[in-house]
Amino acid sequence: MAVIRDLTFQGAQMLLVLLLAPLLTGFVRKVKARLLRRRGPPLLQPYRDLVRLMRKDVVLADNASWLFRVTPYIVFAGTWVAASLVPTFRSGLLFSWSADLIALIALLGSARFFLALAGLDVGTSFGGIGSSREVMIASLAEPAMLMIVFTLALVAGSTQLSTMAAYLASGEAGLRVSLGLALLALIMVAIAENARIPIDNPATHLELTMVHEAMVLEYSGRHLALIDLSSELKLLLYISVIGCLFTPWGIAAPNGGAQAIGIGVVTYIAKLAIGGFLLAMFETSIAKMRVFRVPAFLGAALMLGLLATLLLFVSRSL
Amino acid sequence: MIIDALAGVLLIPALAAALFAALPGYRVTARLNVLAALLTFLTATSLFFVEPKSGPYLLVDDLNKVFIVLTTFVGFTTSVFSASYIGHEIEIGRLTPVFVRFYHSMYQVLMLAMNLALVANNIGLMWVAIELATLTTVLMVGIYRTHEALEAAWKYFILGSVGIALALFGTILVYLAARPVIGEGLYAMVWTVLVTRAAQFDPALLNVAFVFLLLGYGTKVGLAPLHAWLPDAHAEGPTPISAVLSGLLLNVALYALLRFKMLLALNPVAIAPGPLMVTMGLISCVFAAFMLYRRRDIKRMFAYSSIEHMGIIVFAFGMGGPLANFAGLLHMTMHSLTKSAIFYAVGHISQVKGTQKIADMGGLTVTNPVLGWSLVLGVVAIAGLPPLGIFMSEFLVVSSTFAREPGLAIILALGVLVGVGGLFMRLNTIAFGEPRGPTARAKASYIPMFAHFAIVFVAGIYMPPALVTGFQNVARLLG
Amino acid sequence: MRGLSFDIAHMLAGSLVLVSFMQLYQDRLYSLLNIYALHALVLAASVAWQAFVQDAPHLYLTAVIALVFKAIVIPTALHRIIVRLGIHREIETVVGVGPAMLLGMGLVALSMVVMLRVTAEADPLAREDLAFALSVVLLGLLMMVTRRNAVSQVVGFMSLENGLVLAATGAKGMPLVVEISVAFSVLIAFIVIGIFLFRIRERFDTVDVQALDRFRGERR
Amino acid sequence: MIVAYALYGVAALLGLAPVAVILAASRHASNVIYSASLIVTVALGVIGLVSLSGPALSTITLPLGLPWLGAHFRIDALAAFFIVVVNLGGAAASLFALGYGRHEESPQRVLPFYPAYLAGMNLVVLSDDAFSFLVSWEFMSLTSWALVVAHHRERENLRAGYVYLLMASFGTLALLLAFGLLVGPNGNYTFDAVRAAHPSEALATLAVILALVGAGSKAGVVPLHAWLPLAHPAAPSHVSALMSGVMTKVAVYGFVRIVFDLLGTPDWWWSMLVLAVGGVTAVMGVLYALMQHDLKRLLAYHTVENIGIIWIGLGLALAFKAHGMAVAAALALTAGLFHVFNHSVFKSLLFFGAGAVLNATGERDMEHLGGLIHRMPHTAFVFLVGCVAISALPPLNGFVSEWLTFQAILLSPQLPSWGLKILVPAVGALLALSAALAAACFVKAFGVSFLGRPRTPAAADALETDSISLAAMFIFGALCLVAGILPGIFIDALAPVTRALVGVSMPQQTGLDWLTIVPIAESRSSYNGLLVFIFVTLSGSIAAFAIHRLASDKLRRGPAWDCGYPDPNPATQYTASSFAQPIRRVYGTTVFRAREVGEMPPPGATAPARLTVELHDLIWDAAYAPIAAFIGYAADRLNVLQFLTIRRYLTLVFAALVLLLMVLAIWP
Repeated sequence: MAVIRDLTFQGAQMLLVLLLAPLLTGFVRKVKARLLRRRGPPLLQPYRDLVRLMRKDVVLADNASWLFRVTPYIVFAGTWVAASLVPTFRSGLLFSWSADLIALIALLGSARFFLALAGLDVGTSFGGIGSSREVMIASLAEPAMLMIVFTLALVAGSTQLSTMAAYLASGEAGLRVSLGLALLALIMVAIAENARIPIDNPATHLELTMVHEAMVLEYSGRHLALIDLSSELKLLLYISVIGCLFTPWGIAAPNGGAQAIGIGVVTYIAKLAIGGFLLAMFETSIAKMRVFRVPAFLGAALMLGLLATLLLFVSRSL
Repeated sequence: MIIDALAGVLLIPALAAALFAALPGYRVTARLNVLAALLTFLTATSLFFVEPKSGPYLLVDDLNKVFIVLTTFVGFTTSVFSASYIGHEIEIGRLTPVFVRFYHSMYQVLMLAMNLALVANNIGLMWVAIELATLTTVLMVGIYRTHEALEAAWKYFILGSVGIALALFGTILVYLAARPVIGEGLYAMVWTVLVTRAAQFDPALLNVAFVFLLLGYGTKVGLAPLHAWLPDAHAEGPTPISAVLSGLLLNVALYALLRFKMLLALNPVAIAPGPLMVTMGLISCVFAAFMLYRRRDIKRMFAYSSIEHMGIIVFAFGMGGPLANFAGLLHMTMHSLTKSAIFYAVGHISQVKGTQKIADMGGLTVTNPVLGWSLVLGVVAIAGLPPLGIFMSEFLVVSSTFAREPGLAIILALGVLVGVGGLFMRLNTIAFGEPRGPTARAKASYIPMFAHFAIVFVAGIYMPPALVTGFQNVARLLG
Repeated sequence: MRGLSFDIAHMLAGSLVLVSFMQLYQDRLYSLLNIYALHALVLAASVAWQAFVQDAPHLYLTAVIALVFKAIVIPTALHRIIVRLGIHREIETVVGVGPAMLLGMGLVALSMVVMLRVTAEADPLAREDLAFALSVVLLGLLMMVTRRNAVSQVVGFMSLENGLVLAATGAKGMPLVVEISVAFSVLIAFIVIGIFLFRIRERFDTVDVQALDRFRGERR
Repeated sequence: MIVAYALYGVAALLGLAPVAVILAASRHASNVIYSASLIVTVALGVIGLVSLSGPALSTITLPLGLPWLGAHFRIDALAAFFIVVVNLGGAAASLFALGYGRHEESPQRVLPFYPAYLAGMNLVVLSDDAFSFLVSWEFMSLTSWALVVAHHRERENLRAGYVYLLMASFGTLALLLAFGLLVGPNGNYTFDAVRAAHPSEALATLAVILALVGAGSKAGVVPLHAWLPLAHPAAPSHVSALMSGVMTKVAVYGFVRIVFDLLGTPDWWWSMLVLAVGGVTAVMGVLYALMQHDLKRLLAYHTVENIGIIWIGLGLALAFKAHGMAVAAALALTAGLFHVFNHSVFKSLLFFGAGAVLNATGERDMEHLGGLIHRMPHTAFVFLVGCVAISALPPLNGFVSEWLTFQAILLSPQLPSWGLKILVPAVGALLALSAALAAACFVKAFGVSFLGRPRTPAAADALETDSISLAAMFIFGALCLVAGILPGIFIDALAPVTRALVGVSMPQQTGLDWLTIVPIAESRSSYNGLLVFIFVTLSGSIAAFAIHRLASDKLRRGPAWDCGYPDPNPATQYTASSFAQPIRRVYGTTVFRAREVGEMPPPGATAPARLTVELHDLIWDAAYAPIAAFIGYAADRLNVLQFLTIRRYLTLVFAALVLLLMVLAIWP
């Protein structure tokens, strides 16, 4: 019985993230437009785009291989699974223990791995630019992310998201310098990973500075839809990770009743909204940076993460 | 009867020498040469079975038994090799039958001299024998009568005679040291007597004597900086002689050195001979290792490697102690076998290629697989890589020294490493790469070479207990 | 008698060292050979005196060998050779005569120091003789080192051998085998050298060792 | 006596060598030899498995080797595990070679040494006294050297062999000195005697350093790695697989044997050394790899990286063991050893793939490849599996062992000593960095050589490799997946080893529900490769099904879009070096002093525009070049002594005499 219940919650979570992701993106776009004094696209525009793309035929480059066609599904599946393992409105999901935070990051890593390969598959110069820059960014972002994980894991004594969230919510952790550093670093990494300004511009084409878009340039139709959907999922994922780790309030306990669940959902959506709003603010208030200043940016994140970990290692011993 | 065996070891070569001087026709002589060497070898092995009894002139004990058997064995295999080698030399007209007659007779004289030096119980007699051996080899080195050969022989002769003189002076000093204790006359020069009374000898005289003996016989051993004759003599003489020089004559001189070392070690007041030998051994090893890098002549290269190994051996004996002495003996045996085998290979190679210049030979494993791979095997063995015999001895030398004198062990080991580098640098050119030079098949008898390699290989994996106990006795004897 | 015999032996040995110095002093091959003859002569005298002192008749034989071979046969033969090779006047030394002399002094001092450490109860006769013999040996070696010319090097070598004979005869009651071997060695040495000189004569126009050294086995 | 059977197997392998020499002429030689060694290695592997599971520790003494000592052999848990690793790799290589070996142009230079090489590696693991250990160790190096110079007509192969042999001898020398220290002058070289010896702290420390140098030089630890990227690619590919996948593991075995087993309780700062070396090795290895465009050399450099990861695991285990934290030590050691196994699997697999490509195209240079996924689909697929595995991405096996290592790192705050407190997080960062860079590197490796458009005719008409080679590759590919989704089995198999070395082992894994692995406690961390795998495949296929059903499944082919600038010339694709350019600019400028010199001719000039990239191998320049220069200098100086005149030689003698006499004169 309990298993059925957990399964339903797990399924609900998966559906929830899937449904919320485009909305979040639409929301961010809308806010950005408003901040620029434009009316901007309607909130539901991303859904429409997805549906439209789904219906279109796929135009495949002549020498695209099977890998090119499989990749969108792999990327989507990886991101989706990752997103559905993050405690959003209710902790202690059925399968949350099957992959801890490190594994989540690694899952996103595999998604990126295949995407980068797909960028090289057709053998165009833009694809090459895209994937080579993508892996360069990732080679800095992933260690930074792992350092952040170390920090949190050392505080919470676990790499399980649920446990971490619970611990941080309990307030035993208290306010720590390293947590602040970790948050900062995490935000920087999130911006980089989601190809937002100032690292990359999601709304651009035909620029030699583009990274993510260049990689997926050859995709069309349903493939493109999946790619877009998974990047939206990724954005959602990062915001909810930040939410559940640094604002761990309102998440329903595993044994919480319907009311707790309701609170959980509401607070979760609120967190997303705030996160999206802040992101939009940030993006509108800053300019895109040159590709080769990105390493400095991410290096800073890595250093912050390492610093946070070191502080913990030292303070733990006192 | 022991006297018979001893006499046989000396008489067979003597008679053979006389006979060969008389006989024309090199083919018969070559066969007889092999026969004589074989007989000598058999006689020598019989020494193991009949309990020896030493007279005032001749002596057989555990120490020189090992040396005699080794000498006669390598002498035998070399005679087999030399038969085919000389045949080729006559075909290409490098040697005339007259010289070959001379050569064979000299070969036996050399055997005689070395055996005599080994069985001599009288330091004077031993000196005479070693000197005889030197003069014979001088003549044989010069036998090709080319400019280089003459120069080598001349160099060898001058340096050798100086060495002889120094050794004689040392011998006289030993006698002078012994005389007050033992009394005038013959017995003041007899080993068996000397060792019993060495403790009372005058230390100062012994010291001076040892210095002269070390330099005198050290010249024959080829220790740096007295080595100068060795590379050229090896390079310019006929290859069988190179094999005998490296495989045997050096050992004989070393044997003399060891005897005197024992003598000095018995005297508490005299300087310890060990440090001197260790120093010269290290110098020779390291120096020769560096010299390997710039060699262009294949025989000269292996001559330098002989210097290196003599350095290691002298080092081991200088360190002393049962383990190091055992290692030294083992190393000496293995080096004799390996190095002579290498020289057999090199002889055939230089005959095939018609040159000794390393630059003019290449890709040997392609053109002459047997010779090429034998050379590779030989170099692997001489470089001290397992599973061949020299690895075991070097292992023992280094590890036993490292426990006592870490610094020295490290220097020695690095020297060996440098030597490995030099050897393989050349081996790459000779054995591998694109073939260069003539690619005729070699008309050669590989048996002696393979026999040596087989022994070295087996010894690296399994040593018969009898041999081990024998070596251990000798090691204990050397103290 | 004892003292006198000692003094005479001492004097002879000392004069041998002196003659070695004279050899070092020579700068002409011809006169060098003469001095070498003198060297051998003195040696013969000292050996004879030793024979008389030790009343060991076999030493007279050695004295005769020294006299005949070293003082007469060899010098004359070498004269012939150098005349035939036409090199009887030139002789190039590496270091000048003066430095050579100084080096010689140092060597003699060294040999004294080394030998006088020998405890005196080994009889003084042998001890003094040894000191002188050692100096003669060293001086002979010095001569071989400081002369470029093959003949003079041979001469140096032979005076070295003379030192050995001096030592051997000084060693009281040393078995005959040694003297014979010494003479024997000199004989062999001379023969072989002769052979070499002839071969060299065939091949080159000079017996200068440097001419031999032109061929290094390995071309640079 | 199970060890006796193992020795029979080794003897059989050794016996194959002369057979190969005899058969050299015949056509069937390679089939005979490789199938025979396949059988024997499989048998040996089974022996290893049996003794790993069953009661281990069986010993035997043969009257060989040092006469008064004899040759001691023994199988314990550690040896058994490594025998499994060695012979698994050996069997796969033999199977692969059954197909691959047909194309060998000079089999008589490979066949005799191949089985001997396998025998040597087995002997190292089996031997139980210092002498047999060193003999087998050097024998292994020697045979592999012969295999490296098998294609001796290319000069660089000879050079590779030369450097390799020297470094190998150097390593053996270091080990010899280490044993000399531990054994002492009495000359009892059995491992039991060494265990009993309990050397003083200073001695033990020196021995550890020597062991680190000796075993490390064979394993390819920076800065002793210089020979590895030269030698491994030079050999025939199945031998490269053995050298990279297996021989480096034998080196790891040597280190573990000496440091964990023979030396007893470690000193805590040994682990500092090991950890630092490991971290540097991991990052440097992958950075070197990123700069390569020779496929096999790139793989060789990745071996260096993975050795670094293994070293980190071992270092952590040492640290925990030194502080008596047995459970954590067990975790770290398991992580390291599990990575040993994993790396041997996927590295062999990748080298097989590289060999197949080399066969099909005759090219090792990635700049001349491309588009092979169309011509060699199976090879491409299984090579991709290897790439994912080595990039430490779930759900394959590479990720599991790195995940375990991370878990071990997360336990390190409990370490009391401060040095480790500072060092371990830094090492963790290096480990993370190397993992990310490895992914980047294999995107490049696979993308440039298998994807895109063929850059040369050779690549354009490559043919799929033979089925036997494919079989070998697919077996290992499957193994990567199994070890990735069911790691519990392998972790439990390692339990006896850790129990033997650090006293305890990780908790039993296979019993847990859903086959999860839980290193310490479920609240702390857990990973379930199986579920993740099922999840991803399910959701992926559901999405595909749904889309194809509900939305369109139509597909049109057309020319590439490429922002409207399609260029038919394959030269406009990204090459390996251009792919690495961003990373080169980020890291290379400091690590390799990388410089890009671009010369652009003025408009109208017919000269082509050039971009030249220059890289410096600083380690080589700093450590190896000076030594070579010194030796050359000394050789030149001393060589003068060959050309002196006789008189000068006499002067030498004279000087020596005078010197010694002076010594006497001043002697007290």
